Amino acid sequence: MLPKLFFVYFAVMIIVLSLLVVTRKNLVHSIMWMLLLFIHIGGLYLFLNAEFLAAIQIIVYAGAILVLFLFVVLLLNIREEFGQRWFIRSWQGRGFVAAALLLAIMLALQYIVLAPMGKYSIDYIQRETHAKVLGTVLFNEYVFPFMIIALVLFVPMIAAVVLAIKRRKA
Amino acid sequence: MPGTYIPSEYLPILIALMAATAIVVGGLLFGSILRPRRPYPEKLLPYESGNPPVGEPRERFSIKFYVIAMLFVVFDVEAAFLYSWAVAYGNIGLYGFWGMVIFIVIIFIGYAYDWKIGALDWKDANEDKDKDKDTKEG
Amino acid sequence: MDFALTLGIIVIKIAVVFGIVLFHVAYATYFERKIIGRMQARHGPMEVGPHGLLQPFADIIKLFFKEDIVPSHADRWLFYIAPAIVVISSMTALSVLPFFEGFVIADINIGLLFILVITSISVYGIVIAGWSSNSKYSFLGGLRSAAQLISYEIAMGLSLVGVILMAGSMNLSDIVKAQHQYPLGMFAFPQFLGFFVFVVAAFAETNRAPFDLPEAEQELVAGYFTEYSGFRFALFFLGEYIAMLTMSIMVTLCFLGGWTIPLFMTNALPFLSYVPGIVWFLMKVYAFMFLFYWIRATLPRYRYDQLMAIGWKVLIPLSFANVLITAFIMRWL
Amino acid sequence: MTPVPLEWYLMLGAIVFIIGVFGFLTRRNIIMMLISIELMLNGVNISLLALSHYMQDMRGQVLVFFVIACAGAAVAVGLALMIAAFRNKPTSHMDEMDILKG
Amino acid sequence: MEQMDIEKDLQTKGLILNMGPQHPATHGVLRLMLHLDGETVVKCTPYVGYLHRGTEKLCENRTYISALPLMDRLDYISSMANDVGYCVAVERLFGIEPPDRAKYIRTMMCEMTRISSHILWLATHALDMGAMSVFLHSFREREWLLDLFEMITGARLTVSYPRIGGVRCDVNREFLESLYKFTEEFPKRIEEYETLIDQNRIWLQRTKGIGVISARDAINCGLTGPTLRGSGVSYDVRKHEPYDAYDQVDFEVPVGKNGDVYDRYRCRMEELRQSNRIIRQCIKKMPDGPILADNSPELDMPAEGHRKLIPEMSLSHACISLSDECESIAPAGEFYSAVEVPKGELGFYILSDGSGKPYRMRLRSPSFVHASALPRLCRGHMVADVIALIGTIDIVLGECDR
Amino acid sequence: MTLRDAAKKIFFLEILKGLALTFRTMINRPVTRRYPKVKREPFMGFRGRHAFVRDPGTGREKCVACLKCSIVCPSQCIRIEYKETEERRVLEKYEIEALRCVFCGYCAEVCPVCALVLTEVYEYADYTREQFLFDRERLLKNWDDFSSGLKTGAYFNKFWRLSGIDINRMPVGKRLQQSVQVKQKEFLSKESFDKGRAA
Amino acid sequence: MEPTEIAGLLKERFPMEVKEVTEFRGQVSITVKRERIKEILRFLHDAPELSFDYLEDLCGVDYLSKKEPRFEVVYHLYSMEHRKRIRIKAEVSEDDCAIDSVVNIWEGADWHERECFDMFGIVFKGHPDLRRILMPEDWEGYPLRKDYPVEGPEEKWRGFVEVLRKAEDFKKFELKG
Repeated sequence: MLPKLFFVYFAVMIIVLSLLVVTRKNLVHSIMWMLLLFIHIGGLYLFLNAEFLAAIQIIVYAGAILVLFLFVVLLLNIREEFGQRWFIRSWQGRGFVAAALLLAIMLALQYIVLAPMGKYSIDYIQRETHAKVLGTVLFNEYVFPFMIIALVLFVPMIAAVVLAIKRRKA
Repeated sequence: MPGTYIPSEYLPILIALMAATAIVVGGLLFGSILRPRRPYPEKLLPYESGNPPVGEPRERFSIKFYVIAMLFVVFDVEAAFLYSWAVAYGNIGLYGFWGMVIFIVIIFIGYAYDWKIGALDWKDANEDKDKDKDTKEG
Repeated sequence: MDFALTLGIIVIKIAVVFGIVLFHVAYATYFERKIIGRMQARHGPMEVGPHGLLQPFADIIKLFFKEDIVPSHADRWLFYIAPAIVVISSMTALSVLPFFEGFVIADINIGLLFILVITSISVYGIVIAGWSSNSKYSFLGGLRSAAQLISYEIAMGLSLVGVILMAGSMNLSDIVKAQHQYPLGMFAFPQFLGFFVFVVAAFAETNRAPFDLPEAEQELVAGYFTEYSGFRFALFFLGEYIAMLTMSIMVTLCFLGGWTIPLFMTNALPFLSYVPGIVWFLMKVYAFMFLFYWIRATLPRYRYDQLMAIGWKVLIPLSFANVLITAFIMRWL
Repeated sequence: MTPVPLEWYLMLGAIVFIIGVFGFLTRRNIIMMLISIELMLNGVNISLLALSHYMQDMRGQVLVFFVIACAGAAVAVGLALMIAAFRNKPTSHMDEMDILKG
Repeated sequence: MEQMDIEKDLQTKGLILNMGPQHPATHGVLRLMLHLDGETVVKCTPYVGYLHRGTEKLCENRTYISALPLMDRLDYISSMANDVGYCVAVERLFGIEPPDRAKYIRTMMCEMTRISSHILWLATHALDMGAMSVFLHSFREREWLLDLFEMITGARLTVSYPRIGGVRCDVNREFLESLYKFTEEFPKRIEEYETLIDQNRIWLQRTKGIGVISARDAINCGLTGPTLRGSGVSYDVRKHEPYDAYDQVDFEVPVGKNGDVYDRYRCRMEELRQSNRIIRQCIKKMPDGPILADNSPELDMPAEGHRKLIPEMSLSHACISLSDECESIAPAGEFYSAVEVPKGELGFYILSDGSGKPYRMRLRSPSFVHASALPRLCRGHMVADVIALIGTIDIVLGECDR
Repeated sequence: MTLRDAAKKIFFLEILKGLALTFRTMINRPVTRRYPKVKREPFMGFRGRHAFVRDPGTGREKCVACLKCSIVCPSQCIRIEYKETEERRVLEKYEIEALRCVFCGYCAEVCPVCALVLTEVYEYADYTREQFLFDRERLLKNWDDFSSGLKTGAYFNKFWRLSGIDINRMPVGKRLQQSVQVKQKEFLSKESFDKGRAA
Repeated sequence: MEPTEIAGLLKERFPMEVKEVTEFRGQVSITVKRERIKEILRFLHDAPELSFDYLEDLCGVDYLSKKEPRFEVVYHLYSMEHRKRIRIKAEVSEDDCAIDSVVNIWEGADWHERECFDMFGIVFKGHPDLRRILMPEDWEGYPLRKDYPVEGPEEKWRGFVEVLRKAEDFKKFELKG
């Protein structure tokens, strides 16, 4: 019962908060709701026995990416320039598309059948600590993708800085 | 069994969080009973060294802050990898070690580039130069 | 029944820790004023109680009775919650810190990361406080502070990687134990680079001199909390001092051996091992707190660009070097 | 204790994803669109982690880690592009962003 | 062209920040309007006048002596120097030569004022930079000096001590011994201040290369005092147009090289030592004798129409001033006289029409001129440097606004 | 850069020196006074609150209404009304607006009969502006307040008679050694002054 | 070169401009017409044997009913090189109360000229930013003119009235609260 209770709490909060995020007019408010959303998602990760990822979720998502958003909003001082309309004109139609997509996914979910297949049981992860297990897997089996991530991170360091700093030439 | 797991060692944190919230909210409520409330327009004016404020306070600001935040994202992600790497260091083979070294080197190249073009200087020499050029050309 | 007992113990632990910490904060302000006062050939607070010992309570009572002013055109709700974010997050951080052997509210495996989680969240309190006040000084102070915090967060996080490497764990109790087993008893010696970076970053993270730029009163009056008054102002203060305490404890746990003393010292002077761990712990923590005050009384303040330059151009390369050197030595030496 | 079914997690992930899609499709502001993308990624992450947890396999978690890293990079570049565009035309609305045309 | 550039910039991302008059760093009531680009100052406009009291106008309506207490309130932290400057100006106009002892006393007191003013400057300058201990350490010595002032003049700040043609009352041996003790102690204290900031890397980073002004520009802007000498111009009124006993004491005029904040700081620190030296020489060389010139105007010097109020018959003849010929000692003419106050050159341009009051009294206050150089110094620096620059030009708004 | 400089930079020598200084100051005695509790003794002749010297002979003020003080006052804050009788003037009204006063001491200095004095009282804050309009009674009361605090002997104010001036140039009333018989106050001697300062 | 010689040189060079040379206690003042004041000062500044590179002071004087023309602008010049001082007085009449600005020659003249304008109402032609400096921007009258009463104008300045009114408002407010 207890796990379900917690799940329902987190699920409801996550859904409500995500709705708040996409519907707020004030971007700063949106971002603050998003902060709360990320903290809740982190909480949910704890229930999936992924404490390290929960921490990383908050450190990177809430602590870094969201700060970046917040900074850009504050720096550019973006106001919603055009009065009341902060959704596009025909948002109902696109909302319908999204709803249809959701329906499709839900139908598809009915057919999922899965069985535990790995050796990383809860006890094992508890014993070894999640961060260690994840690190071991990551740095023994996925070194190459990891290095590709390095390149992925390399791109914004060059591109974003160049884009942001260099002024438009006459 | 999956799905029944409860991270019980985090329960104290939850309680501490609630206790902290209770302290803050309780303090504020308690204070709201005690404190006076006599606002008038001059008192509510934002501080501007004794002058009525000029212009919009939430003005656009230096792009430097964006660059800092952007670099912060990159380094934070890298730090996240470093933590898991450091914790699992005993179980990691040579591949993992050199992989991380190369990772750091790649990030460092980008970092050195940013340093070189002056993204890390708060007083931006490049920007000024560009400005001069702009005015000359324009 | 078992569950209720556990819960009771947790609640008592939290009550004890929070109570002591709040008391500590009250007296941290007192001792700061007293110590800095003496360093400046002044008396410091003397009037309320003997040697001004009741001064903190007078301050608290005063702040309760102060009017709470919300500037016009401020974003009311954000203005209200900004100090709460700072305080709640910094108080929550206390729950993962072990004070002596076995005494910790929440013994989690990622205790060290949790501290970083907390610091990354408390940035919001500051930047939101600055933005929502609708004042230029607050806005400048908030942005400055946010940029400063995130810059030094990296340095701080990276300087701890060396410790994690040596301890092989992110559990703070385990880190202390690992230090005790280490011949020199403190990671401050082998990790001297990391230690240096962490100390500097700790000063910057807590907005203390010489990095107290966001609240550099000669420039920005009071930085991001210029517009705050009364109890909300007190909350920012509370948050700042708890953060100072947290940082002192982190230094003690990660670099100074926590509640243990180096083995070679107990071997040389056996009676030292009878001193309870909490005494060592508090001695180290308060020595570091004293350093905070001492530095504040002595040094001028950096300029903002210099501060950022130190963070980005000195501390980050240093901490990377520290990580690589540590990893290299651990593997091959 | 009755376990939480995996489907619930997957459903939650799907809903978050769809809310992200909805936001991406309907908001006019570029920053909001980027935020919606983040929402979508989070929805996926929830599903991945849940699957990883239920299947007792670490691959999903490694992937989540990578997704977080990539999300950071993507946002950084996206916002940089927006800032560059903002320089030319101070707006953050998709409708107004027609600089490529001329 | 440049102006247009600023305009263009402001449209995109300018921030106008009011610094002062109610601001911790603007020493009194200076108001600076800063146009910021990020943290960099694009343009800085000072606004003064918040403390304007119309001193020049008031002087025109007071007798020469009654105007003296007004001079105390110009630069209220170095009031002795202002008083001496005023008295020197009036003496030169009247042609009065004060006795030697009075000259030495004045010189000594002026240098005491210079020390107290400079350590106040050091205190606030350091506090502005965040070095708060220097602030209170130097106040310790300042307090000592103010006690000495009080001992002899009866007031700590607004001394009203000099008189036209001398000084108000004599100094006694006790005072001189106390002062000598101070001068023995003081160089050690200077070293203490320097321990805290002089070689400190943060201080060096904050001050070197900030607010550089070349010697030529500094002269052209009319800067004086240590602010000018920091740029390497050796101009000191005490040396070049000596008044009082400055031609009889031995001292050096320290000059800087780069004209930045650090050099001006070094100049002032060196001046502290020189002042200390001058005080010691004064104590040693001080002759005995009268302290007021014989022909100096009485305190109740008449202005028109006032004399007849004094009764001829009364309790005694005590009320009748001895110098009935007061009217004649103010010749018609004009004179510009400058003295070196701690802030720089304080000039008095007095135009006398022969009556008991000055016809026109012009005060050339160094702070006013230095404040006018602020926009030039601030341009292109950061907000934190503006604080350093306000400190380095060492202005007192009482003098600036008059 | 010499080796010495490099060492200085790496080991923060100059900062350590500063830290040593602040630490030294901390363990020394503070130099400040705890003001409202420990009061400071002003020096002789401190120019504080105004008072009329109460003439021990008549029990009244000594003012002869010569108007010199009001003439010489730079801030023109003294107002005097008098009436002429056969042999002398009689003071009707004497007012000092202390809020406008600049405490230059000119009035006490020119007073030919040493009637007016600036006492050494420096704590005269009050709640209303009216309290600072010192009239005759108030001035006499000020003197009583001040002189009751004095210790044995005569009170002598150095601004009543300026040192270094030829005695013949002074008003007759000032040529006499002016002192008022009150309990003599122990003035701060040089030794105690230096002792107080040597911190 | 002695100040009297400088006066002679100036007279030689600008015979029509120099009106009077007086000396009082060793200080020489040269009274000139205002029309070519900028040229005169430029000459004094630039000539190498004079090089009056430092403008010590610039102020106005009002000779109400004592002298015609009514105003004088007084320049005190000092030569850092030769350590000499000279005083130039330019006459300005009341009807056409204007004179050329010398900000181009000495940057330090900027605020002095603004003050002179503020206090006497003398307009400095060519000054980049001629505003009131010590008095409030909307002040009426020129305080240092001799016909301006010491106690100020009858009608109180707007700002002062406003402050008084606000003080009254606050009193009322405190009573209410």
